[in-house]
Amino acid sequence: MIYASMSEWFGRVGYFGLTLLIVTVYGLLVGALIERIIAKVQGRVGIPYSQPFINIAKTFFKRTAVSHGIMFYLGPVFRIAGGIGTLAFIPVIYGSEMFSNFSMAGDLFLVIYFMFFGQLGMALGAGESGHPYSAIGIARGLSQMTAYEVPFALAVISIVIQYDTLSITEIVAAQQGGWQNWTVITNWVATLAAMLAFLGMTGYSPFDIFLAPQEIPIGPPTEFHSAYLSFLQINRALFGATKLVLFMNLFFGGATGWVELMIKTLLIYMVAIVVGVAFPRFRVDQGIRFFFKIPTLIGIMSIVYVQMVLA
Amino acid sequence: MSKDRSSKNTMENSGLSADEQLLFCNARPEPYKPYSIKAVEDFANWARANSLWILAFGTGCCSIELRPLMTARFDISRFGIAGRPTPRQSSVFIIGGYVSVKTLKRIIRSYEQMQGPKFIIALGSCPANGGMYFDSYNTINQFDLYLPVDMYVTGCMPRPEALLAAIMELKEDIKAGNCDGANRYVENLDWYKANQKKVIKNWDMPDYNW
Amino acid sequence: MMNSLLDMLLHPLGIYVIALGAGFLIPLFDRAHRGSAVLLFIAALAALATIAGVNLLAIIKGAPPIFIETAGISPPFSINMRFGLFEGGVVFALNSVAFLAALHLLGSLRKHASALLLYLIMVMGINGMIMTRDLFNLFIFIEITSLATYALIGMERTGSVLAAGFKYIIATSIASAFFLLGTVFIYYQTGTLNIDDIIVHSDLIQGPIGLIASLFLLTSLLIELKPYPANGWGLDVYETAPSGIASLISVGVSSGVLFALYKLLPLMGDFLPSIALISGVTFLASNIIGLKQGNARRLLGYSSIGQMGLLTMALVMLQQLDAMDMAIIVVGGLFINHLLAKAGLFWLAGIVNREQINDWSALSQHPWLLFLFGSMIAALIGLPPFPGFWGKWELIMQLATADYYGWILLVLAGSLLEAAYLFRWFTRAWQGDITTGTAGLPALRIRFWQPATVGIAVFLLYVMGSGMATLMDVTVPAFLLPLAAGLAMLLVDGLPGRLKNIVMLLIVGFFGIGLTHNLTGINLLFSYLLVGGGLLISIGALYRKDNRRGFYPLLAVLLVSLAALLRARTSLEFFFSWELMTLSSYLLIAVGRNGLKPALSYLLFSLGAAYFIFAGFAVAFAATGSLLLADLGDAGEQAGLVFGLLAAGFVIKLGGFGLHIWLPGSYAEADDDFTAILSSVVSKAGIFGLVTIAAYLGVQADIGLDPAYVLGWIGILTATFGALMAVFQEDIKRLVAYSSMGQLGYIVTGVALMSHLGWISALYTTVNHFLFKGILFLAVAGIILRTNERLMYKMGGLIKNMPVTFTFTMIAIIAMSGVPPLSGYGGKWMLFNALMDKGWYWIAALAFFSSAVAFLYMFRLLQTVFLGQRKLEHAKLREAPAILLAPQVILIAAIMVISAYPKLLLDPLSATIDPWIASTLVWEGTSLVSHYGNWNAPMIMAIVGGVWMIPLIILLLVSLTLKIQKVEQFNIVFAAERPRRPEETHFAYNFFAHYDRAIGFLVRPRATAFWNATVEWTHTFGSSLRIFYTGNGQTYALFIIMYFIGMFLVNGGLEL
Amino acid sequence: MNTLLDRLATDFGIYDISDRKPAITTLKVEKQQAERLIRELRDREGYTHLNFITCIDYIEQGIFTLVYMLHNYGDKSTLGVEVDIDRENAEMTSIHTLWAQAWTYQRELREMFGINFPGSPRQEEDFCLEGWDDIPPMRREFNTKTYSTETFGHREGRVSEDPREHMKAQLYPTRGGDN
Repeated sequence: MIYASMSEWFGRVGYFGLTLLIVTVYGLLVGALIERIIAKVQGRVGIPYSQPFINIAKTFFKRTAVSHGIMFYLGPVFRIAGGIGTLAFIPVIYGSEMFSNFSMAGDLFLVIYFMFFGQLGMALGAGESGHPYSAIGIARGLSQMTAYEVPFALAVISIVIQYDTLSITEIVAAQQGGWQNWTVITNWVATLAAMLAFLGMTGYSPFDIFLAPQEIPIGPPTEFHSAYLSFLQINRALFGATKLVLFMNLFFGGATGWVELMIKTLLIYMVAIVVGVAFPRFRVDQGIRFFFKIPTLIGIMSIVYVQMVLA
Repeated sequence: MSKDRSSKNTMENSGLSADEQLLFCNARPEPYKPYSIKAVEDFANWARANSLWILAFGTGCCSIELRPLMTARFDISRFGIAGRPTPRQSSVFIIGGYVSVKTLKRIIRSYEQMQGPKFIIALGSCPANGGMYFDSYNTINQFDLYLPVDMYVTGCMPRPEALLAAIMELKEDIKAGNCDGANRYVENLDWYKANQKKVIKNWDMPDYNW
Repeated sequence: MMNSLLDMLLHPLGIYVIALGAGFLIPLFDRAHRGSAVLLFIAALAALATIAGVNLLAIIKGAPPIFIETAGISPPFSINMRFGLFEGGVVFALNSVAFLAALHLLGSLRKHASALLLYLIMVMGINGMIMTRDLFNLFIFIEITSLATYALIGMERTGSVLAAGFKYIIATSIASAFFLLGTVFIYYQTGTLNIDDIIVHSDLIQGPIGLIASLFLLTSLLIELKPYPANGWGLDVYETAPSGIASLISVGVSSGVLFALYKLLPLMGDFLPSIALISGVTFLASNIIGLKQGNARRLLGYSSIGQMGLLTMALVMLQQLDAMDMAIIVVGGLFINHLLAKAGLFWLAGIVNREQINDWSALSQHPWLLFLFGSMIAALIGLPPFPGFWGKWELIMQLATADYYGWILLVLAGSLLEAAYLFRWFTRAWQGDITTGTAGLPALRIRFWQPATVGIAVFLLYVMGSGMATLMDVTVPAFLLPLAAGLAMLLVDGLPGRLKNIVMLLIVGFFGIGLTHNLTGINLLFSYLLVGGGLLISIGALYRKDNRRGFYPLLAVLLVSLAALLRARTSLEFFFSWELMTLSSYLLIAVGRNGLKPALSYLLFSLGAAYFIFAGFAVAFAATGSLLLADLGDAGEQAGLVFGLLAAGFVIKLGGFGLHIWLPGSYAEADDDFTAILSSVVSKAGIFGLVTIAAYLGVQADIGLDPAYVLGWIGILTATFGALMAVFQEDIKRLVAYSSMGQLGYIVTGVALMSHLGWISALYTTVNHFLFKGILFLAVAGIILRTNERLMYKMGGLIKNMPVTFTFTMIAIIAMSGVPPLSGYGGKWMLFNALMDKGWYWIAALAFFSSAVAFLYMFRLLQTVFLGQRKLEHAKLREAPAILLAPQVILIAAIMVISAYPKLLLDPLSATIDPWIASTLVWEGTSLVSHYGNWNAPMIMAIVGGVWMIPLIILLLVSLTLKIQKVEQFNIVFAAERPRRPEETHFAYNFFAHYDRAIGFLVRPRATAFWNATVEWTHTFGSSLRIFYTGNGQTYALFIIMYFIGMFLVNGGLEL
Repeated sequence: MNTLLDRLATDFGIYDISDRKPAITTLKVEKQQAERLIRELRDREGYTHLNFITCIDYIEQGIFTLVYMLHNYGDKSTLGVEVDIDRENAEMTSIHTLWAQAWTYQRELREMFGINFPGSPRQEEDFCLEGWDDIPPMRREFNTKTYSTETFGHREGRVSEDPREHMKAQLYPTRGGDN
């Protein structure tokens, strides 16, 4: 689909801005909600819902900053551009031209590869800070990434075979008509593999060693502060929510409205949270080995499943 | 890089060897001004007050009193307070009790690496007047000679409630725009540095740890 | 009167007259004056060569063969001879070599007048063996030669020489006795001794007596040719005899015997298979044993025996296949090759005069001798342009037409083994005294005429080889152009390095464009990559200020041979250029700092690859009867085999999974700028080959999917393991080398897909790989130039010094990684779509995984070199030189353009492929649509640019209100401590230790271990084959007798 | 144990043997014999574990008493080997060759008491104190109060109370000053 006129482009950009705002705010609120839920479990009150916003404002309003160099300066820019861009390539609300963003530019494959954009840029920025812990954190994070990519890739291949398309919109379209059409029902094996990969992707315990706050003070962003940090905070919410939207689209039937989206993504998120609070942390090589065992096996089975059972 | 290394806006860094001079920034810090628009500054102060990130650096035995604050009984997080493992991202430094000379050096380094506005709460008697270590050969007696303190909490040790009360008071101060310890430090940097160097004999770090 | 006298003298008979006459006169002259005797000796030898030459010329011009019957009496009482084309050629060559050998030997020969005499007699004997048509005369000449040789060997009266000579005379006496017995029996049955008559009446040779007679003759001649295992005596002679004599035994006596065998072959119809087998086994066994040999002369001995085995085998095979018309190329080529190269090597051995091959490092001081040495070794292996190349080519083709695949295997395996030890020897010589303490040995004493004789031999090799090209179906000027370019560059080798580079660029540009300007399709595409790309990257080499002797000629040969490769129409032309490329790139790697050892493994694997290709072409020739590449598709049933063999060759060349062990070392140790060429240009030749055969074979012949599927797996495993191994490298060049391997893996998989999209992805990735790998290696060259380091953990923080290099590297790495919006994404997207289209899901999953793993090493490269902590000693480094950055700028611009408008590249690529596979590309505006999804590159570029700019602008605005202090490298949060040294603070060594702990077991160097084991095993096998060489004369005699008995039993003795 | 002590008394001339606690015995030995004795105890008698090395300043007698606390895992007994060394020219044989970790203790003793252990690794480096430029702080002639006041200053308004009196007044305000 080609946009003939500039005004159409501007319209699209405007709607995307709206999407961006909603998703970011939603991401921040979900973050707070999760914090509060965890706090309740621990018998505490927990942070106010406004806390993530205040935190961002606070870091944004810091009056001093240091810079380690141009890549350090650009790192957070890359990072948030990665988040925004990923969202831009995902249709958020099914059936809504307004909120399908720029998904016509590419397909699922584009989204998966573009996720690396921000990570790579951030890694370079953190690298230039010269802090060894940044490098260690990135080395761990990247290694873990290669591991959870395997079950995820297998699951994606499985659903691509299943729906015979890479277009996210079409994948969502194929899941319409009731919950029995969702991938989680029709191809539960792939969903299982992908959800295990999702645990690694979110960076919650047990796969949070690359951010280990005690050992390598929060890893890659250890040197980032002030306005840089506010970018990273926004991105964390935005990118997290974007990943949830992607998973919702691929495995849980997408959403036809914002409310549906919020409920579904929250539930998906809860998977990672529940696992996170229940399990201690893996060492990074244990984490890698974990993904290469059961989740990969499930991923392989999902392709076999889709070929044998669904074909 | 080397051309601008000795002007009046620079520090001498005499504690460093010639090789090391190039490895550390030698700029002299400058005080920051509040935002010119009062509403913005007020909002910023409100945000700062409601999002106090404490540097996770327990400098002495009173740091043990920080832990209960995280628990269900006190739950400090409801006031927007969180721990932060890196000084770059923290805004509050809680001096947890006695400060030995060796620790003081690290405290100074960490404090200078925090980004302003930043605040110090001195916990317990020792930072105030030496406390029970008043006659020790390696424990300082008056912490505010070396770094600007925004709030003292006395006691040996103070209860968590006392610390909590101090934090709440600090919040009020910040909101009122009264906490400018970081600027005071920068404005009187030479005096502070002289005091610091008097007790820290092997000053082998830059004069200002950016 | 004068004319007739001259005619008389120039008659072939003059050879004997002059030899005998001079033989009588030499002692007389010697009495008077030693010098005059020597002069006479030299003159006589020159005359022999001249006579042979004049008569040969006459015959080539069309004169009839000359028959001689001396004294008008019929044999056996007279000498009955024939001087035809073959005889003439061999005699001329032999006499010439004898003349040169005499010059070479003059120093030792002149000590004894008798030696001069004996030498002449020996030469005459060999002449006789070749020309005579009479069985008994043949016996006489063999005896004369043997005795003269024995006496000559004994000239040096050291114990070992005398022992060797004694063993020699025992062996040859037994052989002669056999021959005489055979002659007697033959005469008994046929009543004639004239070989022609015997052949006419060969039906009379029958029954047990006939069998025994033939066997006696055959065994005698074979023994003289020193077959394995009854050849220990021959080796002792080679090892101990003076080098000139040894050279004559190796090439002269053996050739004479070979020719005798050739004459008798018509009688041996029944024994052809066993002769072939014996000579084949001799060839293989000698080369295997040669692997373990440390003594230079003995090594040459093994090589001699092996070559003679090959020659005999070739001769017999042609006879068996009724293809004697090819003998001029096959046997002639191999013979001339062996004659000149082996003689030259023996002479060289005489010059060097060092027993152990390790001590040949003395040669490293003499580049010209080294050049001669290398040329002769290349000739022996059968590399172009030497005569052996053509001979071997034709031999293999002939073998293939007869479906003798086992023999092809034997010849190629033997050649590879021979290459192994000969080039190892060459490597030792080149290496200089790194390995052994040659300091204790005196410097070489070289008399000027000695290298001159070797030089003449080498010169003749080049001339004959190039000349032979005219006999073959080759567009001569085009394919000799690389050599011409090399020669031209060699002439200006004295100029300053940079000037030479410019000259080379001009020459290569001129030749390259001349060769490639009228190409079309895939060839045209690759001409841009190989020639254009090669020139572009070579610009980078301008950064080197030193003279770099020999580098530019070789580079010119390499680049022009790449252009010639593209132009090849026939498999012969292709293979010729391919081998030339292999040889020149080997030498270019070898001139690198520590390049010799990896270059050797590069060469061996490349030769292995070349032999696979060779075999593939041979099978194709057999199947189609045509050498044209375009006819490959007609291979029919054999298409699968042809495809498999050729693909195997190309995959080895690309560093395919399991066969990659040559790759990292070669890439790492070659000169830094050459590595860029090697990776981004030369490796494309392999892809070109793969695409070409896939086009001709895969599509035309529509071979089954299975070989392609296997290829697809090999490709993706290469990609995966290349990436995994790159992750664990500390050496920056090795890292990039393994990364090359990984990226080429995707291309192989893309080609293997045999679909339009797959090929597009392969070609697109090829272009992309050229772009980013060119940048990467040039950037690495700049880094190494500045830091003088290759280990990444010894660098760090270089972004401050080399921001431009960093930016280029980063862009190259993003383009490589496949992260949108840069060009790599397109390749990955197309590959993935094509894989899904084809249903290769597992390969797709692995592709996913390997591209994720690639992130690890890519990040590591940037992090440990450019980011992190800068070392103190690097504080004052400057940016890489502009001349090194210039080509990178062009490549970066190309990446950017392709990233934003891939259609610019994809349309021509698609047009290239369309003739083979119908296009499946669907464009919707700027969006490329596949069955599964779409890819709108300009739009992605725009969106990414947009979402990148907006936060940047916000951050810039925020920066206005913030005081941002630029800090130095130690201003980091370091757990409240201050960093002490950059080395302690830079996290770089063993960067992925945890990854290693998790899955490192996958990349333990299994392949290297396997190949090491193979080498070890072969060596062990080689030593076990030496069990027969006891050094005991009696034992050797026993072997010879047993050999005969064995022959007898095998060839029908049991049925009697 | 007693036979051991008897043997040691004859071989090394140990004296002043006393049982401090049921399983802790201390004994004194001359400086020259100390290293041999400790080696003997480690290699022959099973005292394979070095608990710590410490020092007591007997300024009045002009000596430092070094205490090497050794432990025997076999019979769970602990032996304190005490060595008197001259205070003015404080020097002792290093035992880092017997236990690698001993050099850490020796560094500490060097820093805190100024005792020299020739050959012990990293003796010259700062251990706990960084840049200490006064007499070693654990020597009893070092007046820590003076030093503290001079160096770290004194906060005005500080009142020191006798804890016993103060607490008494706090807890039992009605009783007054008497017991």
